[in-house]
Amino acid sequence: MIPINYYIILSAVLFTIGTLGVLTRRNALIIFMSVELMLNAANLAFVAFARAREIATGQPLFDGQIFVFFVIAVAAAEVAVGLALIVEIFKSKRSIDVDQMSSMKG
Amino acid sequence: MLFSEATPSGFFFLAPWLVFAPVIGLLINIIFGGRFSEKVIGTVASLASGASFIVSVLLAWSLAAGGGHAVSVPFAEWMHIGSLELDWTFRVDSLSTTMMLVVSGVGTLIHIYAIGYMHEDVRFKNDLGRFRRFFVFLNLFIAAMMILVSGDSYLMLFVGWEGVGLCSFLLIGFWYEMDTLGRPSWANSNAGNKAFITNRVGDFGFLIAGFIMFWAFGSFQFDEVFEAARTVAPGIIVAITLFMLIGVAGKSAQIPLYVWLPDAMAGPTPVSALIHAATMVTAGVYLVTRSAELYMLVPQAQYIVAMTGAVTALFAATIAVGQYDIKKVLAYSTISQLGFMVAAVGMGAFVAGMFHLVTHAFFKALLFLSAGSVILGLERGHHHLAHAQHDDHGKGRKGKKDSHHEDEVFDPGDMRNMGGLRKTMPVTFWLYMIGTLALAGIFPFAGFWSKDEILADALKEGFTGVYWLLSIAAFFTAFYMGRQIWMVFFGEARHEAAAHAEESPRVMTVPLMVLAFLSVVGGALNLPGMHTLTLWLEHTIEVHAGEFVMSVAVISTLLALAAILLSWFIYGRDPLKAGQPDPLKKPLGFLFTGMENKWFVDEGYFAIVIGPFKRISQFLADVIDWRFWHDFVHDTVIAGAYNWFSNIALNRYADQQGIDAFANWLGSATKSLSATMRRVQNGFVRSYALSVLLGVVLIVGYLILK
Amino acid sequence: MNLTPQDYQVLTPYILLTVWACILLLVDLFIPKDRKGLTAMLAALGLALTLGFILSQIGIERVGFSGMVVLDGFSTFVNALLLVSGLLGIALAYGYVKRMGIERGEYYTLLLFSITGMMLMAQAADLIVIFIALELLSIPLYILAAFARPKVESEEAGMKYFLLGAFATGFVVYGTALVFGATGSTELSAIVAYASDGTPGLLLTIGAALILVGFGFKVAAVPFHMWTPDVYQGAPTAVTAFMSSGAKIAGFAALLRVFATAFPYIAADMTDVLWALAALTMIVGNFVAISQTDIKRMLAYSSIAHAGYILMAFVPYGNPDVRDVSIAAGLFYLVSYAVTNFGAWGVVIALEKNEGRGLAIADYAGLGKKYPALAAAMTVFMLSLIGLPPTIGLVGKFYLFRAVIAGGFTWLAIIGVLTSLVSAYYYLRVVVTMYMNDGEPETERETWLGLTTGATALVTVLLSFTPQVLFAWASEAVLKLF
Amino acid sequence: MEFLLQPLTLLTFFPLVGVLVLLFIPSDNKNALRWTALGASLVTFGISLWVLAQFNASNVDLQLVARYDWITVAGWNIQYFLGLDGLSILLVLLTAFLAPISILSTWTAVEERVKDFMLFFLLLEVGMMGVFLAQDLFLFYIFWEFTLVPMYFLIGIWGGPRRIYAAVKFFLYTMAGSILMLLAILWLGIYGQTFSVPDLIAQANVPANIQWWLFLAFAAAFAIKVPMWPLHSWLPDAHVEAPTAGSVILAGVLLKMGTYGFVRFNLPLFPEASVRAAPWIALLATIGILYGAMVSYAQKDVKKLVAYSSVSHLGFVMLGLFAMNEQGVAGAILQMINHGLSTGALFLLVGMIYEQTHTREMKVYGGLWKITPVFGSIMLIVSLSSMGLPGLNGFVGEFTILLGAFGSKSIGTNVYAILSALGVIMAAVYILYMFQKMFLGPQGEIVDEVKKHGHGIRDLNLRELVTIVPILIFIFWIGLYPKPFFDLMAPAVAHLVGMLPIP
Repeated sequence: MIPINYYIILSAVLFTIGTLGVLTRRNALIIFMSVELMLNAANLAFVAFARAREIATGQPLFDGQIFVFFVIAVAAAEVAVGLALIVEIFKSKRSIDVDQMSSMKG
Repeated sequence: MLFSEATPSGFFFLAPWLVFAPVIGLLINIIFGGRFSEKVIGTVASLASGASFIVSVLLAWSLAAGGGHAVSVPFAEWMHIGSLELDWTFRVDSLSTTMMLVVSGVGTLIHIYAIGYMHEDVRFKNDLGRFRRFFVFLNLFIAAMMILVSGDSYLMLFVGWEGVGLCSFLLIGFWYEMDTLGRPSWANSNAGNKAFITNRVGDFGFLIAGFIMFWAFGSFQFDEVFEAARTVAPGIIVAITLFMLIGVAGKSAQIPLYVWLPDAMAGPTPVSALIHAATMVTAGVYLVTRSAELYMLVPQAQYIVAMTGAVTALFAATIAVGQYDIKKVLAYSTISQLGFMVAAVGMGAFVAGMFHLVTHAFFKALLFLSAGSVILGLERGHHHLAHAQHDDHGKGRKGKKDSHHEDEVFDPGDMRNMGGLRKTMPVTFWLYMIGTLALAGIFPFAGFWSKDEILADALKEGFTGVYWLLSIAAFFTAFYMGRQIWMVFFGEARHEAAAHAEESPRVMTVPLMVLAFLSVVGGALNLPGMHTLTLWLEHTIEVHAGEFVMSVAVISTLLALAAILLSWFIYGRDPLKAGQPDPLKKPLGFLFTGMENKWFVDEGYFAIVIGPFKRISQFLADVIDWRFWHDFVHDTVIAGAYNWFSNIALNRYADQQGIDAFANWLGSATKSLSATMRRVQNGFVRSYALSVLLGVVLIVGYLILK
Repeated sequence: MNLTPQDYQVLTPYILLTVWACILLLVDLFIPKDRKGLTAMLAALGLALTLGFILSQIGIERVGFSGMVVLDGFSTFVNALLLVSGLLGIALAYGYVKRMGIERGEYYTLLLFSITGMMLMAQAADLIVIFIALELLSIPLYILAAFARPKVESEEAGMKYFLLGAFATGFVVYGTALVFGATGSTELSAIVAYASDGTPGLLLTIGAALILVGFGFKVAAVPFHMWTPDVYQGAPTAVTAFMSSGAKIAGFAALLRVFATAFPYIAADMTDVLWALAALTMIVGNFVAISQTDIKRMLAYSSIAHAGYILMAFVPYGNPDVRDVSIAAGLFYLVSYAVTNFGAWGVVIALEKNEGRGLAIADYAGLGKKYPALAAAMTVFMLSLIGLPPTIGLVGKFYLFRAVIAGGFTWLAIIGVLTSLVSAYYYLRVVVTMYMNDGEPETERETWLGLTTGATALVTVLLSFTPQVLFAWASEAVLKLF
Repeated sequence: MEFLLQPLTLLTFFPLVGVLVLLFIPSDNKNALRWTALGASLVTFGISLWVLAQFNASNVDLQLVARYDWITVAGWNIQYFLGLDGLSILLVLLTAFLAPISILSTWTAVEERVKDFMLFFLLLEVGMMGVFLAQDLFLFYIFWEFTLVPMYFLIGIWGGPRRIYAAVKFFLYTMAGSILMLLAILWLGIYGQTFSVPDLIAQANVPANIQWWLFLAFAAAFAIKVPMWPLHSWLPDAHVEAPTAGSVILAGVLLKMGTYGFVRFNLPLFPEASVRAAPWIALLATIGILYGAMVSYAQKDVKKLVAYSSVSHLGFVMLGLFAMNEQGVAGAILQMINHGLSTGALFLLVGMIYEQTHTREMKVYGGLWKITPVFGSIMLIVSLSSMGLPGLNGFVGEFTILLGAFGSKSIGTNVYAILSALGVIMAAVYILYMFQKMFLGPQGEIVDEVKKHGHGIRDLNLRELVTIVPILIFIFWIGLYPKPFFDLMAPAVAHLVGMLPIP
């Protein structure tokens, strides 16, 4: 049995990687992937927490898993919209470098 | 209450008409004056003033008939707030009626004189609308002066006090667009301002005295104040009387506030006579007399008042010796004579002071008006001359003549332009002569009696220092008057205008004759042994009959005669020639330069008071208030900080140089993080995300560390 | 799990609107390109029907779907406000999209979908529902922000909003996970039950904080605000107008619901955080607005600043004595801000022309002379945003500051009033430009636009004289929340 | 309907009727607009006289009270509460009196956007009336802030070259103070469970240390409005740039709102704090008197000179208020009126000449009295009133103030009164300086300059006389027979002074 803490630490690491990815990458697509990583870190935490509690209390607990499904589904919807936006941007700018999306500032 | 409560029989109810009469006069002239001729305007004004005189006479008569007990005539409430109860109440007692009679009497004569004088003056200065204005101001002056002398409280007195100051300002600057010689200039209006402001300095003292009075005695009403004064610590009364002295010094032109009076000669001559010789300037003397009961309680204050008067008397007399302008000499003479009066009332010789006030009103008015007559005579001569020349030389040389005129402006008041007027203006000469003798204190003219009483009282009361100062001043008085007579009326004309001078019309000379008559017999008011004035004033103030001291009389007469003789020796024996400097200049050297330049007091004031005030004001206004407070603090620091904060610190800085800026700011504590951030180039979306992350880190960090 | 009709009754308005939107999506296919106004009308009709239904629900309180959604006075109040915002948003967009050449039927359906998300947000009683509602309101807005494609600014706005929005959502989800980990439930009532019998624990606190970050992003609180000016500027103005009110209302509603219901026991910690967020938001928003020259950016920063003011109302949420009053004040302020804000954006739309012209503050010069009514309306809005009489903005601020002071946060109130002063500086510049500079502005005259601006101006003024009706409603809405 | 027919409600809101009528008059019919506005303000003045007739001075309580619950939900207790007492009656009358005069002064001076001008002006009148009549702090605050808006437009649209700067500065500066007051109002409202001023005064239970802070917060708003030194920096800008009518109302009424605030709120609501603050306020007031006078003397622009003179004059008012005895307070209230009349008249007169010459530089003037005798004489009277010549209104106020300050127990020293009395001298210095530079001396260059462009400088016409003569009447009336004015306020002042815990 792997202790719950391991899952949580892994999830935290994944989340941090995702966050840093958003901060450091310039490609919109990769930023988007980093965001997905953050979401999946959360998913991992959900499942781990749910399972840990199930073991602790001895009663089935689906809330965590259910949430994960919702997150996955919503993330998919987000992907659809996000990719469409990226395509549009690429069409007009021939680039998906987010650092070039700076026509507005101040 | 020291006076009877019920309004006694007699004409006391008329008291408010002392003020109403001239006010009605001036209102008529303001409203309808536009359609009146000069004569009508003058008549209305003179009648108004005359009505005031008649009221004064009736009041005096009623008072005498009623046994001389003070009567107060309430008219209206003024300010009633809490414990402060001020009313418009007129006070009729022997002191106030004396003043009323002098003011309205001399005032009416001068009104009449002014009809003639202003006609001429206006003709020369070519502004007919001024005629009406002049008489409005004169009536206003009478009204204010009446309030001053008839008020039943210090505050009502103060109303008149400032009111006459206003009239003085208006009339000094009457020809506000020119100087005394008619050239476009700020000089006359400056003189007006100087008078008003200097007087306000005095009024400041008066006000403070009033405040102390109110909080110490709870009233401004004369009787209540005097009653309460007896129970109050002398320190307070000293403070009151000395602050009041500042007021007196301002109004009655004593050291150190006398400087406005010589400049006040910029006003038309009737004004100089009425306001700046006979009436207004004596208000200070009246005030001290009125406050006799306060002054009597504090000998220290009395001594200071007396010394102020005596020193002023001598100081001004020395300056008078060095003046060339006929009116300036008289102005300094007035200051000097006021010094006599102030010294007298300061010593407690109130009757003597009032006596001298009355006689001085007569002969100084006479002198001023005569001087005015002389000046107009010269103006006429000059006018005549200019016309004659113009006709003689015709067009060809006109241009040259005009330029010549501009170079050398004729000053009709300068005694160096006169000489020999005895022949061209005989009436004026004799009138002037009477005035001079009265002023010099020659027996039996009015001045002799009054001045003598002051000197005698000084000895009697133990003010030896004051006595000697005044005696020397008397010597100087006789000397400068002699000098004036010799320079103006004797010898040969030093200017063509003087040679062509013409005598003044009747309307001017007749009032002068009345004044001359009064100057001769005025002494009868309080002849030794009879003490009419003393007995009269006794009803109001505690006085004692002055004794006639033969030795004093002889000494002062001898001094006066010696002075006149000396002046003949210097100025009369060998009359001044045109262009010749004053014969005293050589023997006296720098002393005479000092006298000529009024001991440089004006310059001193400018250097010590006015200049710094102007500079400080300018500094406060330009540097402190505007450049520092308005421009720098408000516009630069406050408004600038807004914009700077907005532009640099947050917006441009954070949004556009995001990562680097934040990384630098984070510093060494998060070095590794910042290194990572620094490595990546700036990207806007990412810097926004960074901001979000920073928020998260800060919040979570706070929650963990808390 | 058995679903009863009562369960559906809780969500009837939501379902109604969703169905309406779906049908509209189909109907729109048959509406010719030049008649898309009809879609707008139909969308508005849907909103109006829903609004009517919601108003009929006043007074009903019910929990549905096993406690995942609730219907109460609070949700009714917020939903009504959201629907009115939707109506105003359509009215503003009606002429605007036509004029800008972006008149497509999806605009209105997306708007409706977004509103359904917002409504769900107000009714959610479970973190799962909140997450779904958050995404449901956000995703249509991402698209709407980029609706003016291929205009680069619009696309960029959509992209930025999307990326950062997703980033923020990550925090919400992770926060939810932590809360779940700490309590074993996502249901708000269960969370509070867990926390009530012991010390809340760090996990719960951090989870709550991460959720706060997500909502803070939606309502544009500093430091999660940076997307706001760019997105507001780039998005079509009609979208901006809707977004700035609607998203803010929904965000605050959820924040309120979650924190007041689930996290009252960590108030001691969160109060400090909220305090700092509110203060920072007011300061940054107002100060940065000063140097703006573009009216849309200026209003964006103004929107940030007002998020700070509303956040103030949340600071005392842990103090039961003032919580009701303070949250009612917050709701009231939301209304006043929404009304004023729509009006102001209406004026902006009236002046906007193709290719982003007419958006500089300098373009407003001479408006007072040429279009006095429009300028007067704008003045009213500016005054209201500053918080000056005779506008509802003053009343709103008055209530708000009173609540904050009553809660004992005097310094926050002082920061609040001082930043209001700062805000006067830039709002007045608009007024100055309109009345005191000379210029030849041109405006579009559109019926619905004019009506909206006029009506909001009127409401802004009139409501300041009789605010008690609205305030009573807001107070009751809150009373039922707890 | 009962609500609308309350005298004070009518008085406050009647100008709105004018506003409504104005809205329906086309903007190019300028004379109709002017007459309408004038008519509305005259009717308001008439109502104020009607109110005066119903006013009973011997009653120290609020009178003609219009009091209705307004916002009473959820622990709020805000009322629509108007009331009048001896402290405010004169200011109300002054406001109603100056409004038609100001409108008359714009007859030819304002030619552009007449409609807007009149609208804003009437709105301003509503605000000012409300400030003086409101007895509920919330209502008061609404009126207080509302006055900012129309005034801001009056300066900003019809002002001089730097009008925008001046308008914004005026707005921000005044608002800076009032938002602090807002906090204090809220605190009081929470603490006392009511916003009604008389109720709060009756409770009189604010702890001393908190009183101090509340006092300061209220004082911040009022001191800026007054303006007390050193918060006066907005005043010269606002005055110089404002159109004549704006300056008249600004000097005449708006500044009084500050001093009125001190009397109405600071003194009775925070008596202990007021007594504690008295020496400091007196110090600032004295500095203001002297500083204002000196700075005013150094001005070259006549409007600026008058503006700074206001700093000096209002210093007197503050000194009197914080003397906290009957003389001081009554004098201060009267001096508010006096300053409104005198300085208002000065701005009117300066405006009349400015209309012809378009310059405010004093150095180009000179000798005008000769050309315009009537104008010069009236200017002289007004100037003298401003410098406190006995027999005119200024003296009565200044004298009673100084008298009060001299014996004040709350200030504790008479040094301030003595120094302030020096201000009386300085007033003469700057006023005479102004009068001399413009009306005396040789003819200034502006005379020929104007002549080049037309008929030359003319004297006052009938309309201008009608504008100025009513003020002159009051200048003399108050100066010679101030009894009716003191009678109106004396019981209220005595009551107020009696409430203060003076050591």
